[in-house]
Amino acid sequence: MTEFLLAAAVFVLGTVALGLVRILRGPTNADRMLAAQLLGTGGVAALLLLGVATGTSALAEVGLLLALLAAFASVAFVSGATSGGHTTSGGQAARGGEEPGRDAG
Amino acid sequence: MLRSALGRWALLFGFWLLLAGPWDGASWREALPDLAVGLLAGSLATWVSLRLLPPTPERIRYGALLRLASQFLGKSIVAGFDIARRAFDPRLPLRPGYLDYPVRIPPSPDRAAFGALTSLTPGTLAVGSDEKDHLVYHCLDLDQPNAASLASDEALLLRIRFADSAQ
Amino acid sequence: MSMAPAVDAGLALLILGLGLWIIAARSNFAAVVGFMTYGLMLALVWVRLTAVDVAMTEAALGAGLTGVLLLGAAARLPAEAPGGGPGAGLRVLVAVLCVGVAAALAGVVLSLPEPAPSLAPLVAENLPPTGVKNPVTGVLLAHRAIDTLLETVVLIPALIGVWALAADRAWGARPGALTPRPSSSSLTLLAQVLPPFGILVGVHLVWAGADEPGGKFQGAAVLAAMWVLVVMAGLADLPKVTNRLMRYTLVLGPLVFVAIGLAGIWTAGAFLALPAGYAKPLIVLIEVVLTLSVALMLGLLLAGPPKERA
Amino acid sequence: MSLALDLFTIMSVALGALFFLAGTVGLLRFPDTLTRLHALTKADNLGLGLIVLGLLPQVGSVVAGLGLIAVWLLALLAGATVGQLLAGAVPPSESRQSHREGSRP
Amino acid sequence: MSGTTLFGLCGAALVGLGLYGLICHPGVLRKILAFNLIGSGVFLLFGVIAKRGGGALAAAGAGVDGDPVPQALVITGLVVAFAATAIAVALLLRLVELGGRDTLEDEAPRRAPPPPGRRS
Amino acid sequence: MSPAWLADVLALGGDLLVVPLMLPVGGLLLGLVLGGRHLARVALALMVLGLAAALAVAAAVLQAGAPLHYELGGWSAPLGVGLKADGLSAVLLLISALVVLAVGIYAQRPFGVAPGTAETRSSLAFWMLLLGVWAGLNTVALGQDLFTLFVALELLTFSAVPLVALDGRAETLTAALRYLLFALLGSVLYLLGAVLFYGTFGTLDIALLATAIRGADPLPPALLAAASLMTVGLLAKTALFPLHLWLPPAHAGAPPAASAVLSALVVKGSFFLIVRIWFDLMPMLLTTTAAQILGALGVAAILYGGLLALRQARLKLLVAYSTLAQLGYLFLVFPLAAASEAAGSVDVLTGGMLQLVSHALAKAGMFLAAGLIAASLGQDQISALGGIARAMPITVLAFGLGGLALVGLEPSGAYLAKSLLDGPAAAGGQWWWGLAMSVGGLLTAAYLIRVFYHALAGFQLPPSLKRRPARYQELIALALALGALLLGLLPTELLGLVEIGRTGVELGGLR
Repeated sequence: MTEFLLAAAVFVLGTVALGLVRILRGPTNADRMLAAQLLGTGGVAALLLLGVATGTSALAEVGLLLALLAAFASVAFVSGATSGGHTTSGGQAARGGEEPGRDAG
Repeated sequence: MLRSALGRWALLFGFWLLLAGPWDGASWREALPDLAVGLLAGSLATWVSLRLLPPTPERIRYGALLRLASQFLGKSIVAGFDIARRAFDPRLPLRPGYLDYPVRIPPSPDRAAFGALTSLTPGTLAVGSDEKDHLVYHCLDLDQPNAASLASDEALLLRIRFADSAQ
Repeated sequence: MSMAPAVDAGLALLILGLGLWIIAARSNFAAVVGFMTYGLMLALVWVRLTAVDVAMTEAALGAGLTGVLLLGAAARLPAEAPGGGPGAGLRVLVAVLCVGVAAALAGVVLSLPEPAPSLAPLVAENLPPTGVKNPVTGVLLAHRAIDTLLETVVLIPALIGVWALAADRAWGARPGALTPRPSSSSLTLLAQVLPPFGILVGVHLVWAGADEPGGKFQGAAVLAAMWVLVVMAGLADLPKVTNRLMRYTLVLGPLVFVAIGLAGIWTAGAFLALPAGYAKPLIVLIEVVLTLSVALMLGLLLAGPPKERA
Repeated sequence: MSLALDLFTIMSVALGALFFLAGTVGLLRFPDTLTRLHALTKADNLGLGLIVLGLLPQVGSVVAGLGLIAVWLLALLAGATVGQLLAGAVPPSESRQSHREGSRP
Repeated sequence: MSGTTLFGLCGAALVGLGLYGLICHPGVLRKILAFNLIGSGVFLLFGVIAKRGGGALAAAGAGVDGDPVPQALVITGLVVAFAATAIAVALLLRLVELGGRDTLEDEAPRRAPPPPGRRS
Repeated sequence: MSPAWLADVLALGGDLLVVPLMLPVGGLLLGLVLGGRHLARVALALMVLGLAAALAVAAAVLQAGAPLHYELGGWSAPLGVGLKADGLSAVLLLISALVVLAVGIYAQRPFGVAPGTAETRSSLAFWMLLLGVWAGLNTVALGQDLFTLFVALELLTFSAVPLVALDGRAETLTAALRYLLFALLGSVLYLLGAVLFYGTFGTLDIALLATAIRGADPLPPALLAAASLMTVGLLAKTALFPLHLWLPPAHAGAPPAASAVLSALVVKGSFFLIVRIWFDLMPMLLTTTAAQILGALGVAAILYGGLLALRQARLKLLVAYSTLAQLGYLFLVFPLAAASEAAGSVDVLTGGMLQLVSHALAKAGMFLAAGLIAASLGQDQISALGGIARAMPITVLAFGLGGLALVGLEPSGAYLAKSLLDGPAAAGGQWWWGLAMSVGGLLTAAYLIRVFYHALAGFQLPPSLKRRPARYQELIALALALGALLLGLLPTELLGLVEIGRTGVELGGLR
């Protein structure tokens, strides 16, 4: 069973790695942030799998911490994006403009 | 006021018990300090909760709440499958667009909760509120009966608190 | 075939890839988001290294609070990193140097003595007198108490340094880096619902930290995050920098620590020594008061220098 | 009994991992920020839920299991609100316009 | 090679990587990030040393398998690194607010800045 | 001879070391709560107490003739953290207390809070940060554990960097930011070295590590890596020649009281640790080329700093570049100690510490004087100093005496230091180090003469002063400079303080 759980953790980590492409490519900062959020959930899942597989104590606490702080980080992003950064929002609008061309039909 | 304070305290204390797990300990005496700290921490958390989110005078119908919870659990599972289906489909069947939903819940934490919950249901994502009485939704597939689904969810939510306005 | 090496290899690859991205990314923001993810993955590595206490600290401080701090900075700076820097030739030279350093370190890692020298047996032997069961807490608050004390003291000049960046006339105003976002109902909801649970998690980490993984720094980081969340949602104001109560709270923890330490000269024969039999309650007391002070300091460090509101 | 539980774990965890893959694929394939946000709020939370469900029989005590569920609930709460928050941070004018164009049949 | 050694090598590589970024990156924010990268590489090395030195406590039933001294020091180090980052970020933001640039290059750039368009 | 209470104090032994460690820390904690008008007074009172404590520690060390040891928390070394006060520590404690007290008196005016006003930004920040610097220095002086010393270094950095940026102009912010990045790189490299030491020997205690290193055969490769990483890191913090870029703008841009502390003390903190590492931790490595490299860098710093000081148009920048050059002298200690026999190596170290003290006093005085001149004139262009010697004779005298002490004229500490260093240089056949010192002295004289040429010119026509400096401020600067100039008159028994706790025999034995 341990091996299976570890394999599942590897698999989830693999999807996380795949998701990194979205952080690399953007194109908008919101995309990057949501990718990070997604990876956060994946990280929590991998953590729980690893923890149960190796019998680590207090893994739920670490998971709780990660979940709490991932939410907190997104809030910080939204606050920063809408209040402080004149340059950021401008950049976003300009770069987001690349998107419609690839829209689905 | 007192009722909802007690309710929250019970909920938060329950969460503490989850975290601390005092009944895992060897003996009753060892668990005692844990419980005492839990009572204190729970009270502190309740106080903060009451400060941040003052309770409203209406009473909560727990039956409706339970039904709502179970329904959203089911819907969020369906939502997951829905995403998976669309993501794996080579044709990428999406018809995204916006939906202005005339919301009946007055602006309040309840409405925010409605937005959050409906973001977990298949195909809809609350984006913001355009005017006073509209919530803007982003939909994955405009061909789905999104508005109807939202309306039924809303009715369910309204029943928790406003018994009269439910159909 | 065992899966454990695959997990380690995957994590190592992820970490290295993210590190590369943090250095190579063009936009500041992309680098910062990469850093937050990197912190998350590091927390997993710490779990693999069976250092759960560190994993918690990394998740809370390394990824969480540091990430938020940098995110705020990235939002206020031009999106693209400025051009320039050393010329190509110099870059190659630096790269060679850095590869050399890394290679030398790698060589050192491979040549570390076997069996590894360790203080673990000594800690195990000397843990009972402290009364705590978590050896990391024992080391932090008994065996190496001076480091912990100095390190909370270090936060005070750091905070003063941040405050000192205010304009002269803004002195006495509230910290200004966390501007509340106007009227977002979902943010408000999150800031109304999450903090009570966060408080319980924080208190639990501190309380359980004596015997299980956890402790004041982790707990304080969670409490600070919840406080800042409430502030960002506009549900509470930060205290003014001249606020008395805040200042008392800031120094309460270290002051109690120093007082107990000094009392130790008479009661237990040395500065920072804990009298036999009272060690555990004193450690818990120190942890609790330090948590308050450290949480406040971490939150204020995030909140930046005081600023006049328009 | 133990075999059945193990089987349950394997099924549930595997399914959960699959949802993580779905979320990542959605993150990469979906055409714009808002549709990707759907993937964030829905697929990964289900994946985490299933993995938690699958791990329940493997942890020693009831409390540890309840702790895992708490992690999931917290992630669910965070996911729901953060999805909305990030959606609010996407510049409305530009993205909405792109959609109106994009959603023309 | 054991996973622990692997993480040790990883830490060494991170130090090198961060060092390069700290020296070569013109942007201050990126220098701060690079500093954090070096820091985490150092902590990782310390963690590897802690893991190698473990074992005795696990036998004693303390539930932690590793040398707790480096672990405690890493926790201390993480807090100090956070404080350092906070000071650096505050300085940088104040500098930009006062009209300075987000780089420490001398005012006359040695090379012409790259054109604002794309360079991929 | 000594009164009973003094005997009592000395009998405290190791407990005595807690006082200098906790006095500034207590100041930091109380100061934040007090704030406002009281802070300046309370800080000053603490500084007086701190000087007394430093004197007591020095007296105790002298009386015992051996280092004082202390085990914090009652835990002994590999697990716990120890304190030690040997001669070197006592000297650093004393000079820190002295300069901090002088600066504390001087700063009562610029950083006091007028009656009736609430707390101001700069006053709170200045006093707190000054206390922070002092706390860091005292910990550096007493710490015996590599990680505790790391925290002390960070305490020093976090306090010193904001001091640079205290006046809040974009220019000084840039200087502070550059300083911070150098300092952080330095700390993290130092920490990396400490980590490698722990991984190899399983302890962070300096004495235990020294024993382990002495017993190691062959030397493990990690040792070399750790030593070089730590040294490079500390060099970046000390601003030795190729890593000096941050220093001149930072020291010149800070308020005078802050510059004085930065130049006189803060850079010495990291130098002190280099000495600790090389002389206490691994003296056998001193005989390698590493010591020669350090010396060569020192010579480069002497020449480079001196030449750039000559070219500066602003007085404070000139003083800052002069610091660069003077730091170079300190590093000659390493090759000279390596070249000399056991007894000579102790002489060399005494010379080095004397140079450290002399420079600290002289440079603090000069920065304070330069600050008074700049404040009075509204600017500090050297070419516009005409007649200043007539308008502010005491200040210019202080600057001049400080300069003479730097050049190394007869009774000065620098003179004595150079004569202590010259002997081993000649004896070891390494005359070039002595030559470098002489050239450095000439350069120092040259840039000082340039200042005096302008300051004494236009004697008939005193410039209009924007504001007069307070007399006591001028006297403080003068006292510091005089101290540096008369340091050479110290009785030899006091010079012997540095030797306490030295084990010169080992060095010789390993050669």
